[in-house]
Amino acid sequence: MGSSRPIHWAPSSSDRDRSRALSVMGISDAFELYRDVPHNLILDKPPRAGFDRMLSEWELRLTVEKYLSKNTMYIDPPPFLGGGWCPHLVPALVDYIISRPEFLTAYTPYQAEINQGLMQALFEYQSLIADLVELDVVNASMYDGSTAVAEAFLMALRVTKKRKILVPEHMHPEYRRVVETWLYGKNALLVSVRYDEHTGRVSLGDLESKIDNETAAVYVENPSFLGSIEEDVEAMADAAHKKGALFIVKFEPISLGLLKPPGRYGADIAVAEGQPLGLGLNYGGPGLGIFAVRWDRKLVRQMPGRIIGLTRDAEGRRAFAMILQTREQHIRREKATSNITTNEALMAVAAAAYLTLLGGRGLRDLAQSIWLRSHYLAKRLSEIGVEAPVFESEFFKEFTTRFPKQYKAIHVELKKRGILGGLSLDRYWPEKSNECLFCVTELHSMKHIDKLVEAISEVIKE
Amino acid sequence: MGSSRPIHWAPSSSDRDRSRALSVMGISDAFELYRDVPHNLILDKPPRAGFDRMLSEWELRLTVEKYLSKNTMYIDPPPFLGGGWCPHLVPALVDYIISRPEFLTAYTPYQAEINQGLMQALFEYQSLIADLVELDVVNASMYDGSTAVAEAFLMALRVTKKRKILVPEHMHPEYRRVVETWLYGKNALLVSVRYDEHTGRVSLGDLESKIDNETAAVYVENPSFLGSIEEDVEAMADAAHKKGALFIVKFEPISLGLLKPPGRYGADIAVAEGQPLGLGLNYGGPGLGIFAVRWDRKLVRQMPGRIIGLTRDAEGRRAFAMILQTREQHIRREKATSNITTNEALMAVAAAAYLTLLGGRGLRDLAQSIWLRSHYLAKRLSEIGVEAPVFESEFFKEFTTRFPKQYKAIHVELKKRGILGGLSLDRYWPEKSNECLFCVTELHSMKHIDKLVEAISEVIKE
Amino acid sequence: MSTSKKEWRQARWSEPLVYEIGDPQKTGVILPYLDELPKLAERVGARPQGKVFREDTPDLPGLSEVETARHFNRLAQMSYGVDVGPVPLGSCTMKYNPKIFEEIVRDPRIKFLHPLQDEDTVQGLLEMLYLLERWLAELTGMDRCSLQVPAGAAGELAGALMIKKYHADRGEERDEMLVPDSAHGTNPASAAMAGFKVVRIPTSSRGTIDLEALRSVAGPRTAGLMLTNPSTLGIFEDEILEVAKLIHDSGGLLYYDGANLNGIMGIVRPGDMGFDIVHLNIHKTFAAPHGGGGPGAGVVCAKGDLVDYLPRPLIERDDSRYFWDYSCDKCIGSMRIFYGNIVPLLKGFLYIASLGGKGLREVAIQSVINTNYFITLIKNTKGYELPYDPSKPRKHEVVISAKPLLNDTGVSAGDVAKALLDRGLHAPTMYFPLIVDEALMIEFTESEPLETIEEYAKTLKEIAEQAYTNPGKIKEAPANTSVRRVDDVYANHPKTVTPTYRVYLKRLRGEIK
Amino acid sequence: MSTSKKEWRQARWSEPLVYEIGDPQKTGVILPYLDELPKLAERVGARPQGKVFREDTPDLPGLSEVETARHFNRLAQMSYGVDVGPVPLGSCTMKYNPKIFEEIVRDPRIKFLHPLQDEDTVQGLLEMLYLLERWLAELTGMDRCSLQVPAGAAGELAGALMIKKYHADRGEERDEMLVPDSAHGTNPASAAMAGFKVVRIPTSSRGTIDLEALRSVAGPRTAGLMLTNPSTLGIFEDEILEVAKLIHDSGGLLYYDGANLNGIMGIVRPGDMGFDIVHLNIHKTFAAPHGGGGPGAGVVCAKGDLVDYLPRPLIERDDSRYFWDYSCDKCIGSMRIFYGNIVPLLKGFLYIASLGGKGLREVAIQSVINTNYFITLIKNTKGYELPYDPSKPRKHEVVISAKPLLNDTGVSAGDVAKALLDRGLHAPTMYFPLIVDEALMIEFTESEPLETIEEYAKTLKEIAEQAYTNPGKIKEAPANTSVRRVDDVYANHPKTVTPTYRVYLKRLRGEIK
Ligand SMILES: Cc1ncc(COP(=O)(O)O)c(C=O)c1O
Ligand SMILES: Cc1ncc(COP(=O)(O)O)c(C=O)c1O
Repeated sequence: MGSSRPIHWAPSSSDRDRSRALSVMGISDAFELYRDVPHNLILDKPPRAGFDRMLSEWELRLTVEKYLSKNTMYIDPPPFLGGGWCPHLVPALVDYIISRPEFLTAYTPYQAEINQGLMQALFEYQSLIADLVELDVVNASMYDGSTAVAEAFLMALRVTKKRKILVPEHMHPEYRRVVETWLYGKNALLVSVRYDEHTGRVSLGDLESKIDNETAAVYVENPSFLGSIEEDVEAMADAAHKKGALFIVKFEPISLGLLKPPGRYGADIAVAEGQPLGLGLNYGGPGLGIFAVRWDRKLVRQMPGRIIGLTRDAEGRRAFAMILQTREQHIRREKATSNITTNEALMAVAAAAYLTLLGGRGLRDLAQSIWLRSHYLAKRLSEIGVEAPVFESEFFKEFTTRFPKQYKAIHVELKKRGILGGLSLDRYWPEKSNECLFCVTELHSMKHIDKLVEAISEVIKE
Repeated sequence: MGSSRPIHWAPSSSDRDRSRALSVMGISDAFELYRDVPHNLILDKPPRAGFDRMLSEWELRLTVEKYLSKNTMYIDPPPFLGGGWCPHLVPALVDYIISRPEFLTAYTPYQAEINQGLMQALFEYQSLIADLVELDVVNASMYDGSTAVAEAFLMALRVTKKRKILVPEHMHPEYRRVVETWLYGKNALLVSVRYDEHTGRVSLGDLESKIDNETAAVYVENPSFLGSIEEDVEAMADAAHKKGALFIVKFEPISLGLLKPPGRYGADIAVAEGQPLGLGLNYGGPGLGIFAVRWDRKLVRQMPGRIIGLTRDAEGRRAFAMILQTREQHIRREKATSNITTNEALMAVAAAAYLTLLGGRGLRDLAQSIWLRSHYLAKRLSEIGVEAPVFESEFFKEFTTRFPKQYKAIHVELKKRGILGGLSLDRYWPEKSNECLFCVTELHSMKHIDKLVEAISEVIKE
Repeated sequence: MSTSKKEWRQARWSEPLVYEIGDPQKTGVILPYLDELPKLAERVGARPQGKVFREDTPDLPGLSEVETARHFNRLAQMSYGVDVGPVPLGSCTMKYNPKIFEEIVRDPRIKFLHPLQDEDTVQGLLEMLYLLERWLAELTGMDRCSLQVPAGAAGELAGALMIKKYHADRGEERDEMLVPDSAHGTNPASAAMAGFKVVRIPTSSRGTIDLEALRSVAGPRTAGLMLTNPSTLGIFEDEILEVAKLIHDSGGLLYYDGANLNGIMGIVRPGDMGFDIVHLNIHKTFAAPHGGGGPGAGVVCAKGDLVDYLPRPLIERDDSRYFWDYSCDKCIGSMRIFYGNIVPLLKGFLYIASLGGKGLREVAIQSVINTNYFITLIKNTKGYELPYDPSKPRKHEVVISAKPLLNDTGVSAGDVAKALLDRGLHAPTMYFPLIVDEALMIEFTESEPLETIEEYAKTLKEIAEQAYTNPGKIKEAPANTSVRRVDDVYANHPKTVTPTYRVYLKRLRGEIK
Repeated sequence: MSTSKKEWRQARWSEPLVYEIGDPQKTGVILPYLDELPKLAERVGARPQGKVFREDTPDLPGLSEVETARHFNRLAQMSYGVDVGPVPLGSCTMKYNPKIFEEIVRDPRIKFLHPLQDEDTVQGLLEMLYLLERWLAELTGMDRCSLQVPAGAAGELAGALMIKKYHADRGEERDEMLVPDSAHGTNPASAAMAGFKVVRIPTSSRGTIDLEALRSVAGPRTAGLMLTNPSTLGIFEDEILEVAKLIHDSGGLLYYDGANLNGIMGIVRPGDMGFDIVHLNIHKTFAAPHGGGGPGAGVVCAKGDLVDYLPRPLIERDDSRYFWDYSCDKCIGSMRIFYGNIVPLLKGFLYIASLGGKGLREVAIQSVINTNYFITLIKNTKGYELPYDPSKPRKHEVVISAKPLLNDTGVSAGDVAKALLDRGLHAPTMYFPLIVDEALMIEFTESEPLETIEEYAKTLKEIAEQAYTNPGKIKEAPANTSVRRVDDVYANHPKTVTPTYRVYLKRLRGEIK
């Protein structure tokens, strides 16, 4: 045991330091510190993990290079893949800010006085999101959009003490799966509300027919998974509130540059995936679960997650503190509003930096740019005879497209041309095998879009 | 002029801010601020620079990607190219440290009180180098190894008020060219000293025969450009000192893990290229000119460059300050010891961090690893019948190899096999077209070396 | 000239909120391809319309790039992480985060991969994840792992749901989850979220789970036991095999909270102890940084029949390729979208790749040496005591009590924490586990050098000494941090609680009372 | 609850020197392929031998990775750059350094290129350098540029040598270099290094070069004139065409110190003004960061016959490829090895690529607006005055004088500087140019927002007010920086001057007096 030089990142593991420490402790072998561990449990040799030896930085770099070279990165053009996770701008400054060692290597700021900067950044995140959605209370993050929805549902069950939740039948299928998982332990009931085949919007009639006094919440995605922007949101909110149910809206953060914020049309809880706010793709993680709630004691007391608040120090200076901790697991244990502790704080800082860089007008410009580009693609596709969008309704960055033949085959052809096309909808609905979901963002130039359209027009002619 | 949104990194160039500023100034057009510029000098349109439009971050990234994809990077195996600039380990921590914004975006610390951290880092650099070379005074950096040599020569001329400098005939050819350029304005004379054809070492006899009372300095490279480690350095120092000349040694910093430091064998000035100390390749720049001098009033007063010293603040705390500034151009103008101001401070910080990470024993281990690997390559080459090394003398990481045929043709074949071979010596000496300089470092594994040797043995058989 | 006493003070910037310096018309980013907009507008023809579109611009303050950089840099200087000094928060495993990992995961061939892109285009990434999964299974003694869970608590929830579904599938009604009183708060919270009744198990005077008490509650309603070993006291459960047998015999399952693996990693495996399900925290044991609270990454692993219940997808390979296996016969579903927190997961991959099995074992040993070295230095210090059998070696961490100090001087564990901050050292975890009065829970991990541990012990000693001579001074700490002691009452009082700037303004305007 | 007066104090760590915490046996890096060493030793057989090999280990303190990270992070917190606040050092052009550039130049396809690798393997890099050279030639109105010079001063030396060789090649003996008294110290220093006698030209009361004085010295010994336009006073030399004619008529050449280009870039070109040789500072005008003193990057450009004299190699292209042209018929040689400081040069490339010609022009205009906006705010502030024709607009920078303040209150420009530090703002350049008493030379560049300029002007005003009421307080500044006023006398006194720790120890041991 031990070696003449210390191992990586364990500075006192050298022979010299080890024996110094052991002699101070008055023992001769570090294994004496395991004397209380049943002998038969101790492995007789180290586990088979890693590459059977230690790798230096350089060796690690070369090793990883071998794996990375097997990945194909699409940047020019960027992927047209939708599914609630699209390529977006990550300003270099955002990465720079979240690389600051004082943020990156900090723990949850349990010691307020020494972590005021981090706390101010998180307070600013909460504040910016609050103004974005126009709801007063925001927590310091959930894991991602899907768990934010699950937590919102759990919260609705707690607040209303009812068990039924209405969800769109075309709810994001991966979100639905997550929500079902999280609700498994609770005796909850998810009821699907139909969508209008023409508009792709939630059918208000069906919703009203299904809502009842057992309903804890009405949940809507705006835009929907298939791309449609909902119109009757106020009516839905009314319908929910009339029955004592909460109205939960999942939004797309950048879209609020153009769309009314959920707080304006009656949302009690608004949730979102924060990935578009400067987080990057990263093969799907980390994300950022945005979670905002109306200012209402009853609601706030049932919120999950950490919240940073404004306060003062002993000399009257402005200061920040973790607030309402009596909701949390480390105090309330089995009665906590959630089990979450490690969250996505650094991603919240990234989102705060991103929103600060954009400003309100920048966000509006960005939303407009995305709206125009996605509509440009739809228009060009319909010009070559492809059904795009499938639904007669407004859309923002993602939209459903229907082809004369199986989309998967088209996708393969596009890939041969260096293009990562849309998301084949048969991933979730086998009957939708001719359809895909495209996502177009500010990163797609007209040339990129033209290139996609030309490739498609070639491929469908074949 | 102006635009509704600000341009990149000029936050107040938006229409709104511009007109606010102009109205405070009481003018209506920013061009009034150029009213004193002769009209006929003002360009009627913007110059043709860049890509005729502004590029966003994303567009810049895609643009650069096109250029970068045309470069071939050799990492596995790394280049075997010598020439005084070899691939070496750049610990990630070193890059991280010099990315700290407080260091990266600081100016020369003219305001000591607000830049103590930067100054301490530079003081530590000076101190570490001083202990490495065993000379007492080190400046905060020269541009690179070659200009450090040039400045050393200029300093020798000032100190001795003589004009002749002895240099090895096989002095690094690029260094020689630089030195000749810098000395052009001074009436100096470079005299070449022959090297022994067997050992590749400077001929002590020839040196002694050429040194005279007009000699300002004797300069030696250890190891030499062709790889030989000098043995008779003490004798050279004596010879120089006897004639009142300075003894100037160019060393390789990592080699001092194994070799005696220049301060121990009589060097008055020791210079080096600091690139091996964690700076990376970067296609040749930035480098780090290391410059160390013996503790001698007369010498120190003639030193070029910035020096940070230890002092105290008004309350007696330890503090750092720029010292001996009366040598420098901003005070002494045409009587300054050098014109240098912007130097390579951040690279000095990198070198300090690198040396701190290694420690004395780490440096010795590193030097040993390099010594073994370069000797392994030489041995394997001689096993396949290649003359390696050409000289009968000790070498460290670079050594000269002679092939039975033109090296250039071999090089091309190696490149086809994904190997960047040695430096063809006909770049500098047409008659040495069968020879090349290999460099082997800690980054070359036995497998890398074996791969090179196998490729060479294939190629020379062809 | 250059001797000076050790002084510390944190930067203080009284940095305004972005609201106080920003402006919705300001922006720090140039959007891509803005010059195309007029042409696009022309080609598209239409404009956004409908009643859900807004006319106004969002009221969000913007700043230029330079102002944004400065704002956050100044905030950073008022923060503190492992890269600034030791953060020996017990239970949190605040290791040093190697810089090489940060550099590698910034590669665009990771950053720019879409989660839904075709598997044949991400084989390299999948291979790394596959290896990671294999290694973690080996380290825990489990058969398979799911990389999905974004943190430890989510792993616990997954585990609790797996236990629930396992029993349900077998038609058994088991609604009680046993949780020791020393457990981390996430354990009971997770069990409750999964719909279990939480049954609290006391800790024996030996600092281990009370086997008798356990025996008295284990039975037909027992769904399982959630346990961490070593416990949050840093004490190894030496009767773990008996515990496992007892629970299994009663028909329950064993869940392992892996947050405390660091001291035994590569030496003892939860699987060998009898655990059926395990979660690990990549951001603790495997050196991914905490990021001021997250993102972390978890994994949840299972053995035998329980593998079927793991959240999907699992990483798989066949002869020619790596792929995500979504097949789910009995599985609980998915804990989040996609596959997991890839970036921290990859840091875990890099950590294990760097160290190998042997290195990981050395890490464990060193972390235990560090804990016990500290105990040796601090023990017999007036004011502190080591509750529960002091003769037992601790593992990854140790919990000391400042109860004597409180009794003697009125200085509490919380005050000691603030006094540490005042000396440039981060405080330990306070008041946890709940079974120790005035608890200070200290975990150095293997990454603190002996010198830091010595300094920390010395400082704790000095603080205790000061408490005996001048307790008032400590009650006033901290003075050297960017603000002085923060007012928690004001922060939480219904009349003043202010979670966002929006609420702050409403309060100013009298719209909220 | 949340109003608080603006407070600032810098972090203070009293961080030990690495010597006081390190140890030669400690190390923070694992060397590559260490496990091969025994095998290598066996295969090689021999050991290093000879009298120049040492037996001992270098006496250099080592630290672990975590300790090294903390050490430098703490030092960083005690430093100050543009990313922390404004650094309006006149003549230094301290712009914001865009983060995207830093990210891009870290690409391994730049970092890992060897300077001597075959040109066909670096065509992409060469293409970028080629474009950069073309753009800079266009911006300066020159024909060709050499990217070789590592900084501005090296560009000046190159220029001076070119002038020297040019005259020598024509058999002319011209040994006088004319340099205005307002010039940067590097100008006369460079001229002297090239072997010239420096002839000082006074500044007229208009703040421009004294044409009469110039006329009186220009003649057959005149090798050239080194000039920056706008001058270091920020004033445009409006008689530049007359100046150029005068020098050219006398047979001399004109050298342009490009450090002050920022305010006229894209609007007026040195080439059109009559300059023959120009240097530019990529780290000033083109936004490469200063790095605490360097590395910077320079270029030196020339027109007409002078192109032949530029240091080699030059970047060239033919039909199929880019390459380095070493051909040197009359050239002065090389200013350094290889091709230049590639990393900062590429940042210059990225800067120009981002902005384009139109954007660069806007940068210039904005920098001039910022200067004159500041002048408007500060003028009529008691204590300061604007020397030389106040009616003239300044360009990239302005020099004000604190002479009235000194006379009235005893508070000097240097004291004002320290008082600025005390308020969290970096001081301007002090006591330069030498022709202005109590000079404060202020350059905001285009990257400071109006708000920062307003704060700066307001703070200068407050300092002046305090000087009139309580000058002693200002003489004591700074108190809020990590140390108080630094003792320069002690630092430089022969009995105490200490350039390295080695000397410090020798002093302690009495080996040096
Ligand atoms: C013992 C223990 N269990 C569980 C957790 C929860 O893990 P996470 O924070 O990753 O959700 C933690 C840490 O917070 C812990 O210390
Ligand atoms: C006017 C002027 N000329 C020349 C220089 C020298 O440039 P560098 O510092 O790049 O050597 C500077 C800056 O220091 C300067 O301000």
